[in-house]
Amino acid sequence: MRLLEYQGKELFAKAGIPVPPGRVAHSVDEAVAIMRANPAPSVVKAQVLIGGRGKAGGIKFCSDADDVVAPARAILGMDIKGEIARSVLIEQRMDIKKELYLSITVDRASKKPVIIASAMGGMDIEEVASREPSAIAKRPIDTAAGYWPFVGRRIGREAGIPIEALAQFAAILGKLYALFFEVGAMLLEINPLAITGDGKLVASDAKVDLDDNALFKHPEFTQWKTDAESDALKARAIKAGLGENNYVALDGDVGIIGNGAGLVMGTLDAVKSAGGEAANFLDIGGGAKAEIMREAVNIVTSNPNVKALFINIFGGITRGDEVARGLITALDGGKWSKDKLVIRLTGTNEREARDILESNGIVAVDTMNEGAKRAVALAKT
Amino acid sequence: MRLLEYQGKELFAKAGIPVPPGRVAHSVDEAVAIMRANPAPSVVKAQVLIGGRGKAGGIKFCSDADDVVAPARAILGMDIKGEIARSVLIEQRMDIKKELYLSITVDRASKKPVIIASAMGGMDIEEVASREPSAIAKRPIDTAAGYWPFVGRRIGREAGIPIEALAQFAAILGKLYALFFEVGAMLLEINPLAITGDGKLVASDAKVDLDDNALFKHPEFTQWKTDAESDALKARAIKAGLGENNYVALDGDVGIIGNGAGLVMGTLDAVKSAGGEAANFLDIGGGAKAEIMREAVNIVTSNPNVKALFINIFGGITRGDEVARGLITALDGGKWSKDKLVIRLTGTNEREARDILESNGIVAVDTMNEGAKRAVALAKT
Amino acid sequence: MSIYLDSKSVVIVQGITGREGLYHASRMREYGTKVAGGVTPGKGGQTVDKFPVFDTVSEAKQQTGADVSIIFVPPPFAADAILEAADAGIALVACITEGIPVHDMLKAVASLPPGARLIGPNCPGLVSPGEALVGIMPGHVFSRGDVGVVSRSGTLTYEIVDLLTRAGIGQSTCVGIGGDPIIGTVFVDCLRAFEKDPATAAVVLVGEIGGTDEEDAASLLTRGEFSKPVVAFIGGRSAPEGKRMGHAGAIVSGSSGTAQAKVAAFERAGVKVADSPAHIPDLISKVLRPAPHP
Amino acid sequence: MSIYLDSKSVVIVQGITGREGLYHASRMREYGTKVAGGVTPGKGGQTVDKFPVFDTVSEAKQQTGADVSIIFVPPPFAADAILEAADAGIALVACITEGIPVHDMLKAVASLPPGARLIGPNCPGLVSPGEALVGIMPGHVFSRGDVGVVSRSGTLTYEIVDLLTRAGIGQSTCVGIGGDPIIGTVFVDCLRAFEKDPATAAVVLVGEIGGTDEEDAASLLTRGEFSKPVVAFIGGRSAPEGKRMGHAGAIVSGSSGTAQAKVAAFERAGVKVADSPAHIPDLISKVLRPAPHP
Repeated sequence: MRLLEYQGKELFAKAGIPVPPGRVAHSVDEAVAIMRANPAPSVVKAQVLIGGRGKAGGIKFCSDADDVVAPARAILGMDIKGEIARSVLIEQRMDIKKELYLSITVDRASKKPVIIASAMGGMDIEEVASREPSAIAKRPIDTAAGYWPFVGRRIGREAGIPIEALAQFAAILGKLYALFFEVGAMLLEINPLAITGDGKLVASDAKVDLDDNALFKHPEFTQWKTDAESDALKARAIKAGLGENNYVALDGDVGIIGNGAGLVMGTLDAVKSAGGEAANFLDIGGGAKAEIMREAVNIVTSNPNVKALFINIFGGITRGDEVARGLITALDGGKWSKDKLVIRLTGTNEREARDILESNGIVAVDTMNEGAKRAVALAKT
Repeated sequence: MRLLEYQGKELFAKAGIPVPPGRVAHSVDEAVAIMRANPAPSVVKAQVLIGGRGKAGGIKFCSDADDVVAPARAILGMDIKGEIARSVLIEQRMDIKKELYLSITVDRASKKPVIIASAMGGMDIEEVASREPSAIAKRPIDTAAGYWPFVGRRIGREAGIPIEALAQFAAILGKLYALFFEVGAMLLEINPLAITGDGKLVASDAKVDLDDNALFKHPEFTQWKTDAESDALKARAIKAGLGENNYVALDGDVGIIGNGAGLVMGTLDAVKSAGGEAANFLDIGGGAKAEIMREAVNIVTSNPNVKALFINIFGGITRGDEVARGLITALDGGKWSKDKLVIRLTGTNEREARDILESNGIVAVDTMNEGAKRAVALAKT
Repeated sequence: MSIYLDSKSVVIVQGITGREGLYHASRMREYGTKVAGGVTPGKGGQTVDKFPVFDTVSEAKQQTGADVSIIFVPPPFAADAILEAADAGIALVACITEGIPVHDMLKAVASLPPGARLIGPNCPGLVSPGEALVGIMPGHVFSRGDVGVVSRSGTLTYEIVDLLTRAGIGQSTCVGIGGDPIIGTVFVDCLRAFEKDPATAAVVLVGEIGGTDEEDAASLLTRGEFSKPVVAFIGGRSAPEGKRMGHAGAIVSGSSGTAQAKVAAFERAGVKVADSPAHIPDLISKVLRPAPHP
Repeated sequence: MSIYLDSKSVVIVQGITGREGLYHASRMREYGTKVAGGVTPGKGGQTVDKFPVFDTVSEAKQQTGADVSIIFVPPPFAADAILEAADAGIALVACITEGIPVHDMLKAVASLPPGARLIGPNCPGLVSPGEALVGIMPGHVFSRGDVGVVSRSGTLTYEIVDLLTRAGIGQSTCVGIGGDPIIGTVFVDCLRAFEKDPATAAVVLVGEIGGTDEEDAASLLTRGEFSKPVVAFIGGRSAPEGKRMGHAGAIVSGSSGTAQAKVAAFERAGVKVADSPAHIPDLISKVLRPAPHP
């Protein structure tokens, strides 16, 4: 679960990491009230999860309550690369002398948290990494030893952080480290970590990615769930008993249902190879019953972009007859027609499944690639 | 810093460890109010740090507000092995079916925290250890790995904790472990950890020893300092810039001042060998100035039990002339007479020191053993 | 022959009194695996479907001589179960559970004793066809042979194995290493084991987007530390940036973890990369029985 | 010869810009110790009393070749300073600071890399007379010779060393291991080092109440792992239960840590235990130059 900037900054502030004074507004009226209460030169920032909001016009400036109306009106509701800005963060402008970079992330290769720091902040860290790799300090953390300030000072020195900012840098890193473990984060990133005119370090932005699997330990974050995650179909899949990652929304017009993430990914690739694009996908998991299959069809086809539905099942633990029965029930009661459907189904109880399908006028295709081609053709008609 | 039972239980409760419902009273009126608010069969327990309060009459029972007057009056102000009970904990009586033992302590030999558990609770664990060592499970904790419930289940099995209580036991141990690190404890002990009639585990007593050196991380505990620690002279030593352990009150009649803990301990032993007992001691530390020495004399002699003062200084970094000057200032302005004083002083600037002392009519003795003998004789006159 | 698991392996099931645990315990026994019993704290002494139940792994190990454990306990308790097994001296631990917090796994992996091998979590387990199956894989698709299979996926692996079996290509051992970001055994570990296994002649490697596990495997090959032919398939070539594609670990972050980078790394290492699972049997036949030079 | 420290040791002072740090840096240099400079984060580039100051230990080590560090930083930062030194590859770290939280030391000791030796904390340091002094000990009381001294105390040690020196008995190395509950180097470590040191003929061990460090040393002797004569003194025989006698670690808890138990353990191991520091020179003379059999 990714957090919006203002949510991440709220976490930072609680953890003792300095952030600029600011408040979130969901409407122009709220924005005006905020500026009236605190009329100071401010920045109005679109709260979206996608990067590049600045270039898209999602960051504007204002100095008083009258002045905030136009930027707030322009940004609220703005579509930034497909994501709607539902709120703006109104923050006091800071006098920034230098921009640093600091993050902690889960490093899969070393199986450890890794700290990344650079004195070249404010731009994409991957860009810095490719342009000037020596400007980046990277150090995996031995979770057994935990964080010690000397580690922060050493990383800071390696990253070229100015000496006079080193103690503050090490202290902020210590707090970021504690927060990382406290919330079970996948990523905590401060970019830029600003050095202000009076030599203070302040988190000018906040990027927080939490582990969905750990949210049960943090019921306090569920309040942010709706704000950060507005996909009703995903919520429905979770309600049906499926996992956080089982339903994924995409941009094309072919709906996909499969069993197992790897198989579904392979199916997506096959659709792409056949010249199509998936609209979404749903992994029904292992050993799914007819009821789950019925709901899966309803969820995937609720996406108005879906023009064709491709079901690809390899029956291991999952029984083909259960899948077939669930599909028929969904077609019977629902709005989806078998004419906009391609199914490929093999493995356990394939014979019984084919019988059920054929008695309902559906003929399954034999291979994944064949199914993908037909589904793409169907979506184009 | 040792906590009183009610303070320890307050920590336990905050950490999620079950404790019986109870409240502390500092007067009979408070005790009556507590019982009036909650008239139930209760136990009235003297809040002292010393063990063996039960045998000393410090634990009594009552069932309502009238009934609490006599026990509260009897216990409040009671002298239990030299410690005055200034408060009582009034707790609901529990239906106890079985008593377990559980503790976490800093193990010096392994340099790790160690968990000790036993199904034979309610008695002194050292007694269990000598009578039935197999009834005790002891396991050092790898701080790197941290606590995992399986460790608790395994220790519980080894200690003979009943199977049906094992999950609760492992959960309580997990909370105790977290608390241990959170507060920087030297010892957390639950003895007994009671199994009630309805199968619940409850901490029936609480023994908490916090690390004095870590109290700066926990300003919240200073509120308890006065209650648990009522030694004004120790407070004065700390105010003079000395450490937590520099002043120690004892039971005899010879006051001792020295430089360095080991030398002071050796001096105490020499006094004991000479047939005397120390009243208290104060370690002035390394490199003390005249001002500290002056205050040291005033602190040690403020104890009314002190009949003779023995000062034993080995001048390494500490300069003998500073010590002599401080002593003379203290004698000049204060109430202590040079006739009740023995000083042995050797090492750095010994010559200058002896000159200062002799010009004030004081002759230093040559060895520690000789000084100890004289001081003991002086105390007996 | 095989890696990690063979016909002598004795297996216990952690979480055997749960629905999933008991179902798969029975299926593994049907396959021929020596399933000696299971563990559920507080239920020691019971018997479920003729499997004895123990309170702790250490008791189960003592009484059954088990050297392998498979874990079906719910996510909040799974990391604890992994470490309990390792601490008790179990040499091979396969964790099926999906949805374990990543930080639980960071701690568990850091605390694993040197002698313990963890497969997974969020994995289908492993099978040495004809010898033993430890996992949730459908036993009937496997056949004995000399191709090792290692995969981050479940059903896609069954599909590929099914294609191999139908093409008459049997398997030595198939390992599903799991789809989570932090897993115990990675491609490189399996390749090292396959290198030492005389019964394995070639390997099918099924990767997917996210992380650098495939790139690490490719550099093992580039360094000449793996000498047998490898055929690879990478899932998720059409995945957009920033979306977890079903597996928690299958995510492209910025420009890292892309299928393109993985395919390129393998191709540089001389590995044939299949465009579609359907092409794998053909590619593996070619590397196993290369066409004679004309 | 000596243990841990000799005339080639190059020393840096962590916390050199503090009052204590600078005072003792100068005293150590006066004694003849090679003090190459010091470390205070944020003050790199300065010079104090001709000592160069560095921002990090790793820079100080690189530029001076130091292999020993002595720590004078305040308690809240001392464990961090210990680990910084060890992490930078310093082989011998003596921590003088008193009052470090015990949990800080639990963590620091658990995180020390294998190659690093920590003396203390809450210790007076160590001295190899005539070669080098790293600590706060008064250099003039020591004299070169063949008796090793290891002690949990500071001033009591100076007193004992002074008595030895006056009796014409010189020392190989004197180590103050410190008075805290959790310390880096214990009696057993020092005995093992003295055993290997050809220049050490006998050892004076100064223990005190609390813990089982003395008992552990006694069992090393009982097991025959230390072959040289030992004379011991135990402070705190008159200490009541439950009071910290000046040192945080000097406490009798229940029936454990008593002086009586320690004296008994040493006597069982054949060690002469002195009743008073004054008797030590006499006892050590006897073990070094035993009276001929009549």
